Amino acid sequence: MELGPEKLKDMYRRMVVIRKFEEHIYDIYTRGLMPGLAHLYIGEEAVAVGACAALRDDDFIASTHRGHGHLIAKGGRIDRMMAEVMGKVDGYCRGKGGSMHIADMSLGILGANGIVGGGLGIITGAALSARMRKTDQVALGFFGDGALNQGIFLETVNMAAIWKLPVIYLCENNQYGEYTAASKVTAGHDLCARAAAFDVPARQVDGLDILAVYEATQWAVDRARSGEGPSFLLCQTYRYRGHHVGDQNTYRTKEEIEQWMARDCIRRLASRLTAGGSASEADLRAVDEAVEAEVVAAVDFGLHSPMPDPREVVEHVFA
Amino acid sequence: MELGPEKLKDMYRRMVVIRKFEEHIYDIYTRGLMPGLAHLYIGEEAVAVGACAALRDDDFIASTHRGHGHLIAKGGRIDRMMAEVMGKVDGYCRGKGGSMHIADMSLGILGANGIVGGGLGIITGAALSARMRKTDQVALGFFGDGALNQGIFLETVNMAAIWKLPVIYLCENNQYGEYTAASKVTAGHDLCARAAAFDVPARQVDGLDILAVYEATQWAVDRARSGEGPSFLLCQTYRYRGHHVGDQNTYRTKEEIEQWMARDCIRRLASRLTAGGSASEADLRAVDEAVEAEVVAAVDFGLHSPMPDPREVVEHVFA
Amino acid sequence: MPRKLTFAQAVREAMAEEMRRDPAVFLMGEDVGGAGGVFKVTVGLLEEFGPERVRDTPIAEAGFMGLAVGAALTGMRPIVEIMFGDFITLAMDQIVNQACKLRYMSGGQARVPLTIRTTLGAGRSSAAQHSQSLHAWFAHIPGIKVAIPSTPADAKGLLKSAIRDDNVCIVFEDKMMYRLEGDVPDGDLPIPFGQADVKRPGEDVTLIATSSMVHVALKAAELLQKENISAEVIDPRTLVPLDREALVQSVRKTGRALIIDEGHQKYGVTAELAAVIQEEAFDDLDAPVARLGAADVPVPFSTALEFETIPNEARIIAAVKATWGPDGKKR
Amino acid sequence: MPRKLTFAQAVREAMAEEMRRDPAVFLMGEDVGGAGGVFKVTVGLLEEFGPERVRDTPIAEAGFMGLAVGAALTGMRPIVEIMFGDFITLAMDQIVNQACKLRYMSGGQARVPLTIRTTLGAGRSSAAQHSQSLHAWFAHIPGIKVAIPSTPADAKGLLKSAIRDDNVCIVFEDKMMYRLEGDVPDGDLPIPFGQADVKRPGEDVTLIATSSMVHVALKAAELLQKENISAEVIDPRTLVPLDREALVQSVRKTGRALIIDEGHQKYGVTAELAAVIQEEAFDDLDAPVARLGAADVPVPFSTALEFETIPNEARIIAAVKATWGPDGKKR
Ligand SMILES: Cc1ncc(C[n+]2csc(CCOP(=O)(O)OP(=O)(O)O)c2C)c(N)n1
Ligand SMILES: Cc1ncc(C[n+]2csc(CCOP(=O)(O)OP(=O)(O)O)c2C)c(N)n1
Ligand SMILES: [Mg+2]
Ligand SMILES: [Mg+2]
Repeated sequence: MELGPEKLKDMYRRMVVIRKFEEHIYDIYTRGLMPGLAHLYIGEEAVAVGACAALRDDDFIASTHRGHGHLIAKGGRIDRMMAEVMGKVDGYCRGKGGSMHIADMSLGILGANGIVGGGLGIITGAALSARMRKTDQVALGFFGDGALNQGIFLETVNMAAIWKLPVIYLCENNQYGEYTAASKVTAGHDLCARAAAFDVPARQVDGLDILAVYEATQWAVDRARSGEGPSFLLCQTYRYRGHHVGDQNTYRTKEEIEQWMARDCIRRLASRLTAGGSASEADLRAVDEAVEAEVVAAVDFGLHSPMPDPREVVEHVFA
Repeated sequence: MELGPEKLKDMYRRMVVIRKFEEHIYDIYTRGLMPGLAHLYIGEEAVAVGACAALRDDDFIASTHRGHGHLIAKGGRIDRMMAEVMGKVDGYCRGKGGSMHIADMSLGILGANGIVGGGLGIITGAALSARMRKTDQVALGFFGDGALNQGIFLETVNMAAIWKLPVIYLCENNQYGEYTAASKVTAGHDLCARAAAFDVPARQVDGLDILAVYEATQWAVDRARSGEGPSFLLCQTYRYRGHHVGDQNTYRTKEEIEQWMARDCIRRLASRLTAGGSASEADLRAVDEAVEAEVVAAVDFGLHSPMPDPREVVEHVFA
Repeated sequence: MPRKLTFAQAVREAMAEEMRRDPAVFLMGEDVGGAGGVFKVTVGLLEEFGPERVRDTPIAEAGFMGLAVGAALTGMRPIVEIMFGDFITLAMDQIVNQACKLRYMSGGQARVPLTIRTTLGAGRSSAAQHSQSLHAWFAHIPGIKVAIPSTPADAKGLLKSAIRDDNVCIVFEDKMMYRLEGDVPDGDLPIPFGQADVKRPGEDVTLIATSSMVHVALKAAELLQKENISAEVIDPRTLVPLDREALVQSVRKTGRALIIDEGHQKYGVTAELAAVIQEEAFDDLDAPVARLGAADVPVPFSTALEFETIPNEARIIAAVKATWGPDGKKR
Repeated sequence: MPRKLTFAQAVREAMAEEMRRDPAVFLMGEDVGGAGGVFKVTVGLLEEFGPERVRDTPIAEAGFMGLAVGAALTGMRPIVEIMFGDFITLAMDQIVNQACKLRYMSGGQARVPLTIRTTLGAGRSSAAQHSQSLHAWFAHIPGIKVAIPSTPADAKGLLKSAIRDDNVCIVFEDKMMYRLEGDVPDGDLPIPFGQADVKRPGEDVTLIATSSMVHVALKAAELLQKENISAEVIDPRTLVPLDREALVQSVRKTGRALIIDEGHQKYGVTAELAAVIQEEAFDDLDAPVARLGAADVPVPFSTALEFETIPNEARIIAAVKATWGPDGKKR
């Protein structure tokens, strides 16, 4: 599917929502308004938005501890996300989940996840379910380079392959797992080979190029929807910030960070939009400002939402 | 290393010990003299013996639920093995382990294992230990095609690769995991790719050809001993009998079984020995007879060994 | 009209009936299809329901449990068989961190109608990695219901309830009981979780027993009767939810209790039941609550050793008598 | 001369001293090297001992636990760090089926000198997958010793014993205590497993508390003192082996006991300790043994909810008073 200018502008907008959402997370976190851990997605926006642009509303995603971007890309409401990360009752999970567990079952968002690789079983099972329920839904699992070293990757990809399940494994290789370089703990010069070994078609993608991500995902979605089975996408990307807010970032050089930032995925799409005449600088500035207002309103929504009633602690253990 | 006629005859002898040991296991099992489960190795002898022929006494192996062959190949005493499978006090484990848990730490036999894939961590750790203790010991792990689908395979091979550990992963592809054909549950047209994805050199081997197994293992041992890291061997083989004694074998055709049996690994080495003039038919018959007597003696040893004192039940929980 | 069924047949009937009733129900596990399961529990299901709904998996316990969680989240009602209870150690993250917590973490959005069937129990000379009874672990974790049936009828009724439940349920089947026969009532009769069952009424002492230990307790009760000790045998049937009231009431009546379970004794099921009873029936207790779990050793292979680890009639009788003290008097 | 150390420093000192003493001791885990651990417990060890002995692993809990088992079997003495206790669910097969059973299954041939360090405890708004206290699971399994220190001194002494032990030992560190300061004696002083410690003597009631709950119990004891209730606070320090005698003796003296532990209450540590005490001190008990575990719900994220799940001073005081009955009299 060709992307028209409206779709491209919408994709630009979503990336900006993620970026600004995360900047505000940083802000509220450092101001002590958000407890727990905050894993920022800043720098990786093109992956989530490019991938979700190829999905339908009724398709499924599974996300990670670094999940805000995926959720927003799939249509999550940022006000309820903000309330959730603050532990408020209007949050997606009534304050029970926090940043690492936001889900919106109505949007096919099967949850962020606190376990590295924790989404792989879930998303493969959702694909199995789509098949058994005879829908043409597709399931896309986001996971990091770190999860490539968890055994569950082998087990789920193997089952997806033998059963030709409509699932897309999207690895966000942001080059680090916590404070350790992926290259230090991840064997093999070609990580796509880890999927190809199961005869699962695999593509490496420039994760800073949202159109490349979109096209690769569209290819994988087409395969899945038409019954051809699973695919694997290895998106090369980078997180600008630390592993979580508070990380001192001592394991990376300033130069390395700057090199990646120089290729910023949002600016890249902006240039394309302006160069191609789809939008003017002013148009984009207007988008940025509108988004900023929206995110500020979301923060406000969160701040004003009440805490859950302590008696809710015993609710929702069982259905 | 070239194999001289004496070594070849010793390898022949060991294969025969395994074959006859297992036939007697079948016999004592069906006569009710051995409780629990008996997983016979008959048909696969060339793999264990060929591989262990390339190992030193102080090298390590880890084995599986189908472990008798590996243990005998590495030098295990068949009398103590027989006593063990009967639950007797002179068994390797004083009757505590049984067929699935025989170990001889003094021979570097780190144990059979009741968990599919259970030996993979152990053997990789033994390789790590060899490295850290600055010995040149090598560690070889046997495992089935079924274990290829367990996540622990990915995790351990990855670590062996990044740390260049002296370990050999030897997969015995006997075409089935219990009653299910490997081809039905194992994705990928080339299973060697599962190791190659980690840049671990991999070779497919005719597991019925003991010399091929020996040579491939020697190649892997040389790599390991000289610090070049792990290797993967995929040995194609076949178990003649059911998954365990009592299995009705309904999931395989008679033709398939006969085709594999026609290429019997013991007869193959026998022909080579006689054709090459290293041994006469009579020599081999003498070996067979001597082995038969030895195995009968082992059965006797087991039968005459006493049961452990019930008070031993609380011993050996802790050192 | 009750029919005589084996435990295995009863379990199979429960699955077959639920699969007929609801197309969302399906079964997955190792060799559950063509082979009918290593314990022959699932024989015939593949033929009736086909390979999509009776799914042979690779040997990948974590992986297929994970798939089941995802399928349950999205409209299916999987039954997962873990062949030997020992292998569930490979799927603990999927069960405990994912399945049991998703509903709570999502603030009630998620529903995980997942049923896990697995085995417990020693006695088959299967040694330490094929004989464990790990049910206490699951009873400890919020978000999962735990059934531990002792008869074919209970096995069928409880499994039907589990499959219909919108929550994660685990059912432990003692592999030594699969051939045990018992009356199973006709008809669609799920047994609600949280209802203990008095398997034998009595007056002098309460034997609370689970799974196959119920039968050992019943035999011990008969022997005790010969010595004029009348033992009531109660089977909680589910550990979560636990029918505290039924257990406590019985002990209030008898004044004495012995708990028998095949999990290891220390930090196991017997501890919780003993703690509950002494909490709630303290004033009526004539002796401390006694307990008998499996020995705190790995299960040994040799028949000379294995049975030393499992509670038996003699030990039950001795433990009951000990509640009267050495002189046979009230302590 | 005792020095003031934080809990984290004490743990680090124990590892550093043992690594200096014995070249077979080494540490592996995620980010334990360059980063010094996510809780900064291992800072400086990489610099002193190098990357072979302070080994950053891939994110592969089952895998590196498996490697540690193999290394322990063949002459090394690994210390494995599992960052959050919740992640140990991924390594249960390696620990429970392999490490804990190899010695027994091999009839005493194998030796597995493996030390596992991991965390427990809620209170950091880390939600349900980063807050569990799963120590009861391990205490249930034969073949593993379980320590659960409450002070920097105990943490150091117990960890040193664990590392020197020829068996599998697991040490649970409450992540909320890493910055807690306390006196730690100089010198090489391993604390033997199986010795409870009276953290505060008292006469009227025994509070048995574990890990960080010891400090909550001590605060509650102070408040109770103001109401003229003298509480003895005992810390078992190790769950396996358990110093039954020390616990029972205290309760014999006071006649009342409350167990406090941060694992879930049902089928947890409090159950075993309550069962043991009522078994052995039955005749001296003036009230049922009371217990206070974490609420039987997954740990929620919101600060408005999370602290509702953890035992606190007010609940301890209420539970203690309840042992006297509503009228303040002996029940
Ligand atoms: C099973 C498990 N082990 C360890 C952790 C701790 N942890 C949280 S994030 C993380 C790194 C993950 O790296 P990656 O998968 O590359 O994702 P990224 O953070 O880079 O997005 C680790 C080790 C965890 N959450 N789960
Ligand atoms: C973790 C685990 N899952 C399941 C089993 C049950 N089981 C025992 S042997 C076996 C098949 C193993 O197949 P393979 O690895 O190919 O070895 P083979 O029996 O063919 O030698 C299975 C599923 C087990 N022992 N461990
Ligand atoms: Mg990463
Ligand atoms: Mg096989």
